[in-house]
Amino acid sequence: MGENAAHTVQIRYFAWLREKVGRESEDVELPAGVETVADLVGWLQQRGPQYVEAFARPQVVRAALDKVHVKPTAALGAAREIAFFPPVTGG
Amino acid sequence: MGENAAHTVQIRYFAWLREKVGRESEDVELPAGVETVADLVGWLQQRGPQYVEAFARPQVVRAALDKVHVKPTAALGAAREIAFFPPVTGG
Amino acid sequence: MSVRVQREDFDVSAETAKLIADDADIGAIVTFTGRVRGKDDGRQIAALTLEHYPGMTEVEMAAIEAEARSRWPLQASLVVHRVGELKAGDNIVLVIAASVHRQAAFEAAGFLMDYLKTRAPFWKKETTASGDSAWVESRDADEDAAKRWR
Amino acid sequence: MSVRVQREDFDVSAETAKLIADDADIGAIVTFTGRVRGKDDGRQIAALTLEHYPGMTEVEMAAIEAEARSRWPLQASLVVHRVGELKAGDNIVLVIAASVHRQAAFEAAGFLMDYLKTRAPFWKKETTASGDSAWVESRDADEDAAKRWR
Repeated sequence: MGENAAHTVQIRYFAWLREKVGRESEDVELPAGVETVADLVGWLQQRGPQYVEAFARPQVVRAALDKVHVKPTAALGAAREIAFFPPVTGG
Repeated sequence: MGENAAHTVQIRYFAWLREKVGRESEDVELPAGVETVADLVGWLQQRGPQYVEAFARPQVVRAALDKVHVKPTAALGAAREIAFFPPVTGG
Repeated sequence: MSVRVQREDFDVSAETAKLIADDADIGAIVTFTGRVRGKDDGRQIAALTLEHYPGMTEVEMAAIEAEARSRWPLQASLVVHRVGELKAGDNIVLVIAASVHRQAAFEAAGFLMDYLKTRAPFWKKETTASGDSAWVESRDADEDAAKRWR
Repeated sequence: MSVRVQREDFDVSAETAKLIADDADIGAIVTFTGRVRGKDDGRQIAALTLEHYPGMTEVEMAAIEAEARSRWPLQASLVVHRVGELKAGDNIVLVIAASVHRQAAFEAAGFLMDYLKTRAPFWKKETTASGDSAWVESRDADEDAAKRWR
């Protein structure tokens, strides 16, 4: 996928990422060239200051693809739901 | 004490030591020469076959002086209560 | 053998009784209860809001529990995590591990908590007595605790 | 901060509630419950008789608890041990350790059980379904478990 077919994904934000971005979720059409989680973060940061601020400290942003923890280098592949959140603090 | 003054002590038995000796406790006057827990065991074994059997496997007999765990080499000193029992199995 | 996310409180004895029922092989039951503390780093905490990622939370909790059951011979296990608005002294999380002997029950309960703390998508926001609120930061100690099981 | 020897059963939730009361510093509570198993090495167990050494038992239990409190920062702790005639599925022993964070509570509860198993003067006699009875032998595993704290 990815390389030759743009596809629409739902992006979800939790905790202070949700507060900084100002929304719980949004549907976006991934442009060509956005292959990995890190690519997506870079692309989002071009969309406005709230994204720049939300992702300003990448070391405290975690991601999940279709509800599975992944690293920033993970390929988005055919994922339909991409979530960004801080390190978890439950328990 | 011990070396020059015989004194009366209460000996208590628990679990299968109680069953083998056939009593829960007894008062005995310690004869001269019985200085340690091990001495006392040796002396008790001269008092009858039930004691011989109760103390036949010294590695599974534990002792306490005045309700404190001690080793067989412990001096009886001025202890008033000497207890013999198997390794503990509570909890 | 189950995981739950809920707003309601839980009762340790009632959850234990339901879980072990009449399993006569169980000789050891370890429970862990996490509560909202009234103080954190000297701040007076009035309330705690627990947010989570519905769907992912349950999947992660079930995976953590399955991992525990593959590592230790457990007769029964349970993880309950509350979400929503909590106040100081309220229960947050319950873990139960039951086994034949105590070592497996202790280790599995510790493992469940360590993994829950570092993998399950829950986030806490504290509100102090003076009305300030802030997201709780993750503790390095929790990451270190989780690493010992690798 | 107390130890008890009793014939009656105990309730984990009720004991916990009494113990922690409204101590707002407590963030972590670990409980251990030991029960009479219905089987031991393949034998069907009908009943268990718990004998102890009155006077010494309480002194040893208090010493074990004091040792735990000197090693870990505990807000509260409790050890309850039953004696007398018990049957399969009955509770035998309860340990509770409460602290600010979970590591101290887990470690202290494990320590309390390990020391209780090897130092407190209790003895178990099993009666099988066929009516035979025998004193339970001590387990090397318990001695080994206790040694790790030295």
